[in-house]
Amino acid sequence: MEKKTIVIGVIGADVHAVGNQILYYAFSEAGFNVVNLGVMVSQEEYIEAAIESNAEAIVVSSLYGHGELDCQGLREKCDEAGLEGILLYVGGNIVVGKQPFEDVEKRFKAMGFDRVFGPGTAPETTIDALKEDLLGIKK
Amino acid sequence: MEKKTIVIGVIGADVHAVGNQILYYAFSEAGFNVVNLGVMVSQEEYIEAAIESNAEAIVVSSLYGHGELDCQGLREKCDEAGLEGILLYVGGNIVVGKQPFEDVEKRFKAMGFDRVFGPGTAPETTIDALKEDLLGIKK
Amino acid sequence: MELTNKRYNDEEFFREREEVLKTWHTGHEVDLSEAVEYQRGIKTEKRFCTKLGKAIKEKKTLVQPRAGVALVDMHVKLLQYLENEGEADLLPTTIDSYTRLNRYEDAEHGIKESKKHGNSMLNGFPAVNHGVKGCRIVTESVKSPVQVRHGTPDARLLAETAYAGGFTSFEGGGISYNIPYAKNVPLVETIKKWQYVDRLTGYYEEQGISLNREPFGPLTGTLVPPCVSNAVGIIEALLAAEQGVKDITLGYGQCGNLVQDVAAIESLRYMSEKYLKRFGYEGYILSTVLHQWMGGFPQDEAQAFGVICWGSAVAALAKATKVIVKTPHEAMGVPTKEANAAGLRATKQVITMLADQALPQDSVLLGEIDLINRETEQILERTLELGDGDIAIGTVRAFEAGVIDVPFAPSRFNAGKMMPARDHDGAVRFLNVGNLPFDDSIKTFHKKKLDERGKAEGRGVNFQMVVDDIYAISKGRLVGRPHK
Amino acid sequence: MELTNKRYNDEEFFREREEVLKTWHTGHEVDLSEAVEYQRGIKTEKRFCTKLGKAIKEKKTLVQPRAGVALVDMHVKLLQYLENEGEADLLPTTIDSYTRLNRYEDAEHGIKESKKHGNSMLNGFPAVNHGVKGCRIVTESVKSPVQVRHGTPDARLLAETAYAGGFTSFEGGGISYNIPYAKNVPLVETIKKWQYVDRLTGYYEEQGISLNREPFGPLTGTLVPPCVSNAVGIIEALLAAEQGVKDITLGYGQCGNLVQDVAAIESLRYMSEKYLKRFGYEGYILSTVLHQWMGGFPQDEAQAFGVICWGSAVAALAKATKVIVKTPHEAMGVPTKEANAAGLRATKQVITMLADQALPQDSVLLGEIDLINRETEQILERTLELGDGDIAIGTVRAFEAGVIDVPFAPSRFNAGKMMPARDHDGAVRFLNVGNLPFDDSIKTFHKKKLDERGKAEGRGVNFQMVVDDIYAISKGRLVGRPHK
Ligand code: B12
Ligand code: B12
Repeated sequence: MEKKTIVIGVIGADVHAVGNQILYYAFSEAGFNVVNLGVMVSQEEYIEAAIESNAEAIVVSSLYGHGELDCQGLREKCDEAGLEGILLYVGGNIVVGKQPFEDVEKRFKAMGFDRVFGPGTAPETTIDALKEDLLGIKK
Repeated sequence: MEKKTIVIGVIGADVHAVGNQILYYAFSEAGFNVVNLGVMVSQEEYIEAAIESNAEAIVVSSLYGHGELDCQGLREKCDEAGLEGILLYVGGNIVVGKQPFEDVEKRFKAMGFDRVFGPGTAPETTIDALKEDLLGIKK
Repeated sequence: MELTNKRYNDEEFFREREEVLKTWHTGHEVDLSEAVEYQRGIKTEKRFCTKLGKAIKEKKTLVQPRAGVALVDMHVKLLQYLENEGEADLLPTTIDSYTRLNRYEDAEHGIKESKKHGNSMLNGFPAVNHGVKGCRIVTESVKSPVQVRHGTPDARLLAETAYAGGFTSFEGGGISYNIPYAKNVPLVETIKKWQYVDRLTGYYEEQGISLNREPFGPLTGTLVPPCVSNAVGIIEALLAAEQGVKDITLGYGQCGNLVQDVAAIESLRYMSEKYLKRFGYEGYILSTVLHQWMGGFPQDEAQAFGVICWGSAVAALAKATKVIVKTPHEAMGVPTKEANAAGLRATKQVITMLADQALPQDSVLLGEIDLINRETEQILERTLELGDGDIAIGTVRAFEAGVIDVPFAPSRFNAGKMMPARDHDGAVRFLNVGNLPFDDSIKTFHKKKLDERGKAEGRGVNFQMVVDDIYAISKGRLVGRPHK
Repeated sequence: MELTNKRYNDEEFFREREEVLKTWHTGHEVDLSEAVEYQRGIKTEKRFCTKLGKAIKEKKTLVQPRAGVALVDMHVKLLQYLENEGEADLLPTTIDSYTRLNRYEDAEHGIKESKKHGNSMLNGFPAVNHGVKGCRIVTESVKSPVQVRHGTPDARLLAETAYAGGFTSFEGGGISYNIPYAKNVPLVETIKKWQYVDRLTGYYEEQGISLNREPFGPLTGTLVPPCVSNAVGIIEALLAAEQGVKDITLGYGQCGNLVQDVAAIESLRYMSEKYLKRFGYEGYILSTVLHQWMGGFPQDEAQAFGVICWGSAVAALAKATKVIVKTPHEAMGVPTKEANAAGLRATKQVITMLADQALPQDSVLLGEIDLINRETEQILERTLELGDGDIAIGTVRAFEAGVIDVPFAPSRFNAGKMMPARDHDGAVRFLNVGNLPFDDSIKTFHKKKLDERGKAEGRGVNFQMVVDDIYAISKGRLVGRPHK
């Protein structure tokens, strides 16, 4: 398998570090080249890292509830930076409170995310999605 | 306070004895003359006891869920036996399952019960009701 | 009626069988040799004994709900739901109260009413009315072993129907399904009728079909001191063993004090082995079950979860082989399947979180175990004495004399002279030992314990304490403290 | 920046105050002498210190939720609900993440969005933005004491606002609100800023207004070994005491193994007393708090109740002064008020059921206490050594050296060389001690414990174990066993 590069990190003022460390471990084990920006990542940092590393996907985590505020405009900024069409995933606890997932998904898709994942999504699920979207491998 | 006589017991095939023993203790302490028929009491036994003791109220307990089947026709049998107008209370877990109390109350009132009580009613509540209905003492 | 603790005479047994099978029309569906072959066809992983045996080896605690509704299809759906959504390891079929009293006509009426109303008007599954065919539909529709749970003084036809219907475990016993469940039935009668059930179980065992039997541990579920329920459980184990039963689960209803509860299960394990050995029984498998709090529950569902989870923790820390699970609807009525599954999942979470832990065996725990051992032994020895060495006869006389005495029991064959109450730490002690045959050191111990509480609460040691204790859990406490 | 563990110079403090109050426009609402008088007017039963003091005396465990929403009226309703429907003994005001980073502009945006959407778009209450007036509305609307809970590296303005706003307790510390809550903030900076908060608290104390301070015990909430969080708590207690704080609550996040958890609380009580005495502090009141499981929760609400209730049981058996309560929504998001109250009621049920019980003090428990005592002592002694006797300086150097090391911390000022994992019984041990300054006997003990587990699981002792442990509770277990 050719090594695809992805950028991961936890957006905004969010410091939830555990899931991020596990995703780094799991994505690397799964054969991706992972650029891990850790926690408290700004939109600009994701974009810079993606350009620098020639990444094909940005995997945004948001756990602390401000995901909706933090993610606004990321797609537009990517476009402006020349990252048109780059794969954008978001997952974690991306909104405040327990909300029906369909509504949440709709709102984040409208913001330009290609895939949106609910609370507690297993790394395997994300890996399968990445393999499908980046390598065309359907499970 | 003049000593009013009441008949208590657990109806049908019901053997829940604990609440009955407590009610006996509480009603007696509250100054009633209590005829306690214990558990597994048939409609006929209540009526016999009420006639014999000259009781002014029959307090029916049902815990095990068959209350609705067991209580059908008690008012009519009382009337036939010459106990017209005798006070009839029912309480405990009188139907199968957790049901909206208003519906349950309606059904048991339609069967001729003067007062219907939901799960976990405290003895004090019943005592207050008895005092009101038998002695005209309103709290 | 003549009673001894002797294996049923075969001839007598089969003669009686014929009568039993005639007591309701579905009896004719039971064909013993066909039933044995049917049971032989049940896969080993669907048998109670296999699953319990595996759990004992792995020191795991299995979870089992209570559940039963009036109609076969409803009941199947319920069990499947509990298996899939509730992750139940073992399934129940709780029998309705009419069947428990052999009032099959009333049960039939309940079935009709249930069909009419489209929901269950009975508080359980009327297995005899549904007959062998109905039972087989139930047991074949699920992946887990299924047990009949009830409260039936005369359960002979029910047992015949259940075993032929594919159930691999049967709860109850001549004492434990009489004293808490009946008012007017003599003990001598129920012990005899349960010897029949045990003999039937033994018969299957001899054909190579192991069926599990489980005396009902919690009795009235209300402040029952461990030695009392343990003594009853051990007696029923001895009675069952004599009839050839080989797979026995002994039960205990959580009292609420952690150390006492773990001690009670430990003592139950130890004393039952001791007595079975002493009377020469061999080749049996003993398991234990803890019943989550069997007394009055709080009405609030969140609080009920609190009670459920604490019971689960105790079961895990005591390493009981299984735990019988309550639901957040307990105080209100027969639970919905969703509430039942929620109780199971909460329980499973606690059980598996604590799977690798046990209460450390320290001196406080060992002291409590020793106390329960001695109390139980004194009850059992006096019972044997009263029966001139025969435990069946002794039991009848012991109940007459109040040597065994179950608190708050509805039965008039129970003396009702003993009165329990909690001590300052919440352990169930004796406020009044009645005629329980304890030595002075034990009597003094209990008196001291209750005096301590009385002093701490600044009130006398009397029945008001007991009343407060009965309400306590439903009001959010364990010990019923005086109102301020 | 120059750091020592010395009482703030008054002049410096008041000079710094002026700067602090200017960092957001609501700062001008804070008038210290008016605030002191305002605090003096708060009834004693509404003060944290009084209620905690009473609980210590009565050996009771109080329950406290976490809760905070964006707008004042919403937040008042929320707290009133938790007080009435949840029976909370102590109330929180959880601060939103923008405020925690002093991003008051972002918080303002969040307030506007929340007003627009009609529901909270912030994950907490932006106390600084609402200012003293907003805070007073909150603290005056409820009957119970209210505490500010947050995670703010620079909490000076927040503390000023909170105390003037009528809060009687303030969570956090220079280490515990940095290492788990920040990425790029030097420890030397946060310790200094929290000395300010402590000095402010000490100032009130000198005016006769006792305010409670609570270091954040659980840190990252994920497999933090007791000695690590206890050492941090004790250091923050020493730092606070030096600034004149007299009412301190030390915290611990439940790890999951009963004996270890009870031992951790016992050790925390013992060691903190010991060190405070050693450095000559007097007249303080120490209380303890157990946080229910702080790591990943199961999504299912019934299972979440299982986790919540087990945490409650541990708090009660450890006789913690209070317990911080999780909710059945934990894995999903900020809870509704109903879910929050349900968590509280379940907790209260367990706490009051177990109020009269404690884990017996046996050799297993005493051994675990002794282990934690020794580990904590070795960390603290090396820290003092590194600081040439000054705990503040020592702490900065200890973190640099990995002598204190918090697992899974986001901060780059944390070494991250130590790796914890559970042993076979679920106690948190060291898979890799990193640079923690343990003697050989301790190192050998941990290695042995993990080897035991590895052997039982038939696999090597490595990071996969840790990954499995992190997921375990959310998957229904405590120890992350290998998949079959
Ligand atoms: C202990 C108990 C038992 C013990 C009873 C021992 C005994 N012989 O007494 C045992 C284990 C034997 C038992 C058996 C059964 N039980 Co049961 N039992 C309980 C339990 C847990 C507590 C009852 C109790 O003692 N409470 C304490 C006393 C003080 O309270 P109380 O009984 O409610 O009585 C008070 C009030 O209700 C009120 N009250 C009572 N009568 C009246 C009348 C009036 C007019 C008024 C105003 C008030 C009033 O005052 C009393 C004193 O405060 C309840 C559930 C609960 N409440 O938590 C289930 C419960 C009553 N049992 C139930 C059932 C179904 C059964 C069984 C059929 C089998 C089963 N599924 O396990 C059998 C029935 C046997 C039979 N034929 O009756 C159901 C009933 C379901 C329903 N109505 O929908 C309940 C609600 C549990 C449940 N949720 O499934 N049970
Ligand atoms: C541990 C924890 C903390 C620790 C974090 C320590 C640290 N620095 O890492 C501490 C105590 C410091 C903390 C603080 C806070 N927390 Co917190 N925290 C948790 C908790 C309990 C567990 C998180 C965790 O580590 N899980 C284990 C890891 C392995 O799982 P994970 O993080 O969910 O990540 C996995 C998946 O989500 C997924 N995933 C993650 N990202 C992505 C991205 C994609 C594309 C995909 C497909 C999948 C995916 O894969 C990961 C690996 O399996 C959760 C609740 C829960 N989940 O049970 C709350 C939770 C996330 N916290 C919450 C909040 C609000 C906070 C605070 C604001 C304060 C508070 N109320 O206590 C602060 C925020 C501080 C900040 N600025 O970020 C909320 C968020 C609410 C919401 N979204 O509505 C939660 C949900 C709790 C709750 N119900 O209130 N927290």
